[in-house]
Amino acid sequence: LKNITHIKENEWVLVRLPSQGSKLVELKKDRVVSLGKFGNFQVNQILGYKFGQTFEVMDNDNVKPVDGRPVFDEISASIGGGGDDEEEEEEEEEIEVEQQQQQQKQQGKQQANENQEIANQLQNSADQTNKDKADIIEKLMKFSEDNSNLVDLGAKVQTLSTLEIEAMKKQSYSSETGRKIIESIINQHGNFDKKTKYSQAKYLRRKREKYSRFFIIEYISAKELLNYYIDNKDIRKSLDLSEESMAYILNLANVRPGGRYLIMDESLGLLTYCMLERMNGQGEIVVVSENEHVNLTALERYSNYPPVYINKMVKTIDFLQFISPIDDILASDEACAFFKPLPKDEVDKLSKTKKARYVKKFSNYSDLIKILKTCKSGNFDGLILLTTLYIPSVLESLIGKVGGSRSVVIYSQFKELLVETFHAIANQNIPILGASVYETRARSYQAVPGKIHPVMTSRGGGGYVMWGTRVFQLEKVEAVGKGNKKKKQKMESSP
Amino acid sequence: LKNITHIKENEWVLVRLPSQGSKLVELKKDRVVSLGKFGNFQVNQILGYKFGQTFEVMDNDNVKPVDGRPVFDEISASIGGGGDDEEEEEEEEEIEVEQQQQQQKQQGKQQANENQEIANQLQNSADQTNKDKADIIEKLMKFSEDNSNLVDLGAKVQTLSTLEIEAMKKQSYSSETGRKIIESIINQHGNFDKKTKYSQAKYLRRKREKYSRFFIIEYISAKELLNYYIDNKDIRKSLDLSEESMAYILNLANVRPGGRYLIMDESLGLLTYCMLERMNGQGEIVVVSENEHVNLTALERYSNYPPVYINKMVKTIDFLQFISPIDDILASDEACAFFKPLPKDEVDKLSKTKKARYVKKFSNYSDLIKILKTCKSGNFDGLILLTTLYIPSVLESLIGKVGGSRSVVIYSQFKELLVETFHAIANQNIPILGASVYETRARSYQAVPGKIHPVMTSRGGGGYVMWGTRVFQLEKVEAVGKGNKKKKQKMESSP
Amino acid sequence: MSFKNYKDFIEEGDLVFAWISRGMIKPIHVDSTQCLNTRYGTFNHSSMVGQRYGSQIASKTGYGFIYLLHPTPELWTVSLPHRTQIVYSPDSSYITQKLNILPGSRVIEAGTGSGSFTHSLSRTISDTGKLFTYEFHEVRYQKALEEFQDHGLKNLQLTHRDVCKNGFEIEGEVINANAIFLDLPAPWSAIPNLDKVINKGMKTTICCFSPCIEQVEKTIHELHKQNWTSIETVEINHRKWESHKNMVRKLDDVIARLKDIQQRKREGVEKLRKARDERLNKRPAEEEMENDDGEKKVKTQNNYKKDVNVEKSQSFNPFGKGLRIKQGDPNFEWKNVSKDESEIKSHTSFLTFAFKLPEF
Amino acid sequence: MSFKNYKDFIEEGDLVFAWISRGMIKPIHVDSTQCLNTRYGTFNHSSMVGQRYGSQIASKTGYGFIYLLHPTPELWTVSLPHRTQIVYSPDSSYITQKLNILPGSRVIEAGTGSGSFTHSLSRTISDTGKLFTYEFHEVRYQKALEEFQDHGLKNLQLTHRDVCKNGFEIEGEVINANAIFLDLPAPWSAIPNLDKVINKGMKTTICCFSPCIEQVEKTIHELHKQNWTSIETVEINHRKWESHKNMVRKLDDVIARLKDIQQRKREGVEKLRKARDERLNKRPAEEEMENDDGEKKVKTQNNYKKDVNVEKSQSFNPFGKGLRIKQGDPNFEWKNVSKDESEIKSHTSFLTFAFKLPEF
Repeated sequence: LKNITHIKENEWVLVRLPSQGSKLVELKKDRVVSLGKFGNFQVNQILGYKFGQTFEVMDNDNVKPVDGRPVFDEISASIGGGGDDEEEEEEEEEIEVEQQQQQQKQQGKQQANENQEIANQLQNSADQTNKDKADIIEKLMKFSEDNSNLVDLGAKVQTLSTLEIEAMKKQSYSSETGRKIIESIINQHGNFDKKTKYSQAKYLRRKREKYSRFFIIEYISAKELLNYYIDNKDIRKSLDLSEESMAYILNLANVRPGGRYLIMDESLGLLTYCMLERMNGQGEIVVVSENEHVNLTALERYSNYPPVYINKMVKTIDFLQFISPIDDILASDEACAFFKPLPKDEVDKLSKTKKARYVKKFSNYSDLIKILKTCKSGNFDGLILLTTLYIPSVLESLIGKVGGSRSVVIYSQFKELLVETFHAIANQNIPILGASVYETRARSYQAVPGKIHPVMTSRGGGGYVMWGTRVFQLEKVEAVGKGNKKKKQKMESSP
Repeated sequence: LKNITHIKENEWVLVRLPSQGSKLVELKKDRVVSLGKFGNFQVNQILGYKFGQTFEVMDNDNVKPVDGRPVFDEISASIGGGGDDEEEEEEEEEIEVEQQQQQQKQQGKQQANENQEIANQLQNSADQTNKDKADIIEKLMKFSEDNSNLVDLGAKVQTLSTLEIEAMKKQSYSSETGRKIIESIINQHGNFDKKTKYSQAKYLRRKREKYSRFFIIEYISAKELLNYYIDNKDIRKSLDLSEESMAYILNLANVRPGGRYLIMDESLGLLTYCMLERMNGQGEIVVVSENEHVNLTALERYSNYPPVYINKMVKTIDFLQFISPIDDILASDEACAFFKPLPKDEVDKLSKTKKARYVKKFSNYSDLIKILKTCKSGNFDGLILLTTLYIPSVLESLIGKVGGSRSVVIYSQFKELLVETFHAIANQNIPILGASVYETRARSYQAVPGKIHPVMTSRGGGGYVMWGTRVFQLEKVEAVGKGNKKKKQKMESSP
Repeated sequence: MSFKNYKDFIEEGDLVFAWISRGMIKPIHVDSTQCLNTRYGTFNHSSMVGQRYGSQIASKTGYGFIYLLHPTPELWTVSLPHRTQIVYSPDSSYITQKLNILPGSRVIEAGTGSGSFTHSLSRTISDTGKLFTYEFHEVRYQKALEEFQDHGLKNLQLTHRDVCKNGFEIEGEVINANAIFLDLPAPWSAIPNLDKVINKGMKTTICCFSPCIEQVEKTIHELHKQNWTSIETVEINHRKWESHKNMVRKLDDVIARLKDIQQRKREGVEKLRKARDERLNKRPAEEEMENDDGEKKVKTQNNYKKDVNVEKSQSFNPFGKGLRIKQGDPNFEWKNVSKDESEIKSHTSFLTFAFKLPEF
Repeated sequence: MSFKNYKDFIEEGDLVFAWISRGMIKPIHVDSTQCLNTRYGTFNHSSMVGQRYGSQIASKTGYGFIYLLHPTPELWTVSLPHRTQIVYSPDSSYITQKLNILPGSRVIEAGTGSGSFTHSLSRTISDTGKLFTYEFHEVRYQKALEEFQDHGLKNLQLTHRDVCKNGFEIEGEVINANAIFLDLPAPWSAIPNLDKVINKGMKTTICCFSPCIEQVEKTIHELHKQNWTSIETVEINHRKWESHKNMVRKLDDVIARLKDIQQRKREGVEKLRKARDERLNKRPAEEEMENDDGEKKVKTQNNYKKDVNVEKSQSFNPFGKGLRIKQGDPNFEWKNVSKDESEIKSHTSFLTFAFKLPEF
């Protein structure tokens, strides 16, 4: 479809930061992009490189492309490499750090404010003497060789060294700032947890990630955009949909080039974007919605698909249009209510302005008729529901438009609503076969040899998926007599 | 309470078999116990040994105590010991075996019948020649050094060698039978999966477990009995309750010596048995039930607690008795309806038979009164519900009898029913604070160094636990005015 | 062919998935001379021709029913006999997503195994992509070769090869893979062979699929050594839920039932008392005897119980005790509940992902 | 003391758990000179004395409320600040069950850590049992020592010791343990020291608690070497669910709403048309101009939209869009649903169990 190997201007890209966070950025030519504490860069300097390229921020918003694997990763790997010799080391430290982090996370803004206050104090008071520094060092020294004397001071230490780092940042903004800061941390904490090599490395990695001035430019694939939304936006707006649930939906629904899919997408267009990638410009997606206008913000804003492409592949329609006879819609719809197609010779007679107006109206009008005809003829290659509407009522209305033996895939944030749907299918005889509810969750591991374990905390939620097949039930089954009726009931209850 | 270190006559014990199955057996003196294909043993020969002792079945139902760790375990450990050198070996074999097993399990009876047929054929046809054996060996040889030539013949091989083993069993029943069978398997399959050492070991362990004639005698603790029921009985009868859910319930409900607990137990008495162990003869358990007679079969039959002990600790009462005024019950209850306590001098005047009859009736009568008074006075130290009744209606009736700040722990097979209960607590203002629903599941690993992974299949279900605290809500809260009402609503909705 | 695009009507020679019951799907080739035998009856293939895909059809006797489904990679995976090496949909879908496999992708798969993932990959990469799949096990290779031809999977090339020893190169082909899936006992020994066949012009992604944690450890070491980055290990936890209805049994009914039993008992006791009084009036001596005679007493009790049993059928029975109640019977109140499988797949494999950056 | 038996009324000096909100429980010692400050207001300790345990009390201003709870090991675990080494109830309860820890058990725990499991064990073994708990970290040891005294845990002995180096023996004590819990960075180095302190007359059970799989591996090797049998490794997967209500939004209402919007629009368009017609009649030239002028056109549309907005407040609004609806508002239909935590504890540690047989 399009060349996605090189960084191009006027496109949105994902900037991956050393903090493991990321940012969406539009590459307007000649502009400077700010990465906050990681510095700024000039857009022109990154154009033409391949996606996946690592850059280092230098002075004056200049960047330097970096060869080889990303610098953040190198550090994590170096820990991995040393894992084997550390048999005797203490594990406790690690857990302490993780739990402190958790605590900090929970304390959230409160602590952030406190830190800010301390920082302000430090900056404002001009008579800040070296005595304070000595205090800091003394406190750090308490983390001496034997961690059986370790005082639970972790958070305080971090706070204090942050202050120092802020000061250093002020001192110099050379391209080497990040590196210097990290070296300085290493030197200053030389005595800190001598025995807990692993903790030390982990601590340094965090610091390094935080203060190094590297970034990576990635193409915003549907997958990347989904993860960006999960990590950075209010996931309730995308119905709490996890990457693994999305992946499962796409495969179960047999999404592929040339397919025609009927969907509801309340994930801000993330589902539609994922489907478009899998369809590669062939086939069509009809998005039915409870509103006149479907919210596909994520797709429309960040996907780099031009509007004309999206309009070709994605047709939107509201439920009223979907269920009404075509004539009713044409009579009532805003776009067509006052429009009557004219014979060609009459069109030719129109003035230039009037003709342009007519052509536009005609285009809207014929688009709408096309969508309506598509919907009325039905035989879609799959039904995917990602909606907060009451599913049984939606299913009843849409199932008739789905082709035989095609997949019906329904996502919900809540298992209870899918269970309810199952019973509705059985009770209301909705022709869907074998509907079961599935939950699929990816569990991450700390992939450090010698220290492998599932991560201690992870995101909850992620949703549930119901999968069934659209079928045609025999009408005559009902009338085969008592013995058969029993069998028939059995079959009815088995889906 | 009792000496549980040594094997004693007239008690029920758990016999752990090499197949990893187990059996409940009552040790009647002078009897012979049959362990099916693992042989028989004389009860007298195992009495007096310590629980946990391994025995080997010899000729003529004799047993020999075996020193050291159980023989089955030795095998599994030997695999573990060799795990590290097996870097280059193929993993596939293992998965194949596991999947075949699964398949066999699913094919269930069907295959068992087929096997039986083959076995019959083999036994019935007298002209069974050595040609068949040659066939077998040839087929086995296909499992040659390089498993890239491995044909999916696993099941067949197993079938065939089983036949041979049956033949060997017929030949000799010496004490060495098991060992000989296994040696024979090793010899015969010498060429089988040369490269897949691990699979070989695993295969042999299975065979060895199957044909070795060892067993272990274990004390039937509540834990063992629970697991026995889970593995061997219809788990629906104990509401699908897993060991981990049971453990969680016992701790959350703060079960300990001296506590007084109000419970519903529809787990055949498994809950009550677990609680009794934790209470060590102090305190009491009142079991409320929907029926006149509570089914505590598991406890009463296998626990080795004498009835008098159980009767002292466990009081049973039906819901009608529980909710009715004492006088109504005494007037209507079968045990008391026609009973009037007599003054002592009148009792003395009774004939011997009449007096005995009177004493028994009086005892029943005073027992009932005691239970009723216990229930009426309430202030129980915990409420545990393990019931199929509609929980909100039960809660409303029982919560008033629970002491302040005591735990309320409710088990259900279905999360949906606990969610329903949560909403009932909020809507009907049932005084329970902080009720949440928990799911706790133990995930087993194959604990073989070099081959560690979570087991491929495990039991589903296990249930859900709701935990909250009985509180006393302020009555006046309702009347503090508009601003406060809002706050109050917030507090109400927060539990 | 049938796997590639949906068609609406069944024709002679089509591959059809006969849905016999939950968990039992049988792939058949429609051949009008044949019939399908199931526990629900016999179905002539000839009766399938001309039916719409998705149709329910009746057996020859009219008593049993099956559905005729269109092949899809996901149904194929479900229908596979439990052969070796099946990568199930929860894993395969996640791997596809994480490796960013899309139409046009060039993918390496080793080993092919049961071919279940191969079907899924072939669908996703579509005609514009290409899949190179390798199997070193001769029998599995032959089986897969047949199946792929049979199913019309044309965008792939199956090679009989030990990729650990002999690498991935194929004569006359520039593989240029941008996504790699290794389901091998020792993926670390195949990883060094990848550099020759990956597309160096773009980000390349890899997934290694290993059941044991020790394999993961070795894989991570090797990936790092071979300059793969952003190494991540996950496992997919998957559960399947079936929906049920659970009877609502309220306390009011429990109490009403207990009262009913009491009432019946009292009536029974009254009857017994009357009977006793009558007997007492007639034969007081015998009565005394009876009390000392355990066996007779038991007998009396049994008689009494029998009475109760007789009356049970007319007793108040709010929950249909002893009767066969169908889930959802409208005479009772029900709550919707869900239940997972009695045996769950608690582990498949660990998935270790990494990527390799394009050349600078 | 307060942890041991339930009491009903709060007295001066009691340890009380102030339940401030979900997930926020604060242990306090009742001291009538003190008060408790929370985000829900200030509570005088003096107002707590004489209250029943479990009571809800109002703040000084009467606006906020808290509950006064009785200490239990489980609430203590929940109330613990996120210090190091907390063994949470799902793990601790399972370990207790698997190790068959009961009243009278003699138990070894190393290390003590936060003391959360210590409280739970102390409760379960009761007065007839004894717990030997070891902590090598000086600060944690001191903290635990204070806490256990404060909480009246008398059936245990806390020792400041590195059990890996210096073993478990205690002068003047026959430990005779029958259950052992090792929560140490390197349990394998402590295992050989156990033989001297276990009860050889009965089956002894052990649990080693390690976060990393490599620790499990070493532990299994050492357990086997030291003649422990029936080695099993498990992990506890735990999830917590909160209950919610989800609004039922049926299609009928959706369609009614869309019709309503259409109707309003049509009326709006009619108005516009009338206005336009009036304008056309008056100023036809200007109208033409307007069509070429993008900006003016937009303005017209904005005006039109504004009209619609004005009318929105009276429009058909079946789901309370734009309004603040409380979950469960009786004006709407709801379904009961459940939701797990937004952040879950996805791993604590692996638990490796084994037992040692009594001497022959």
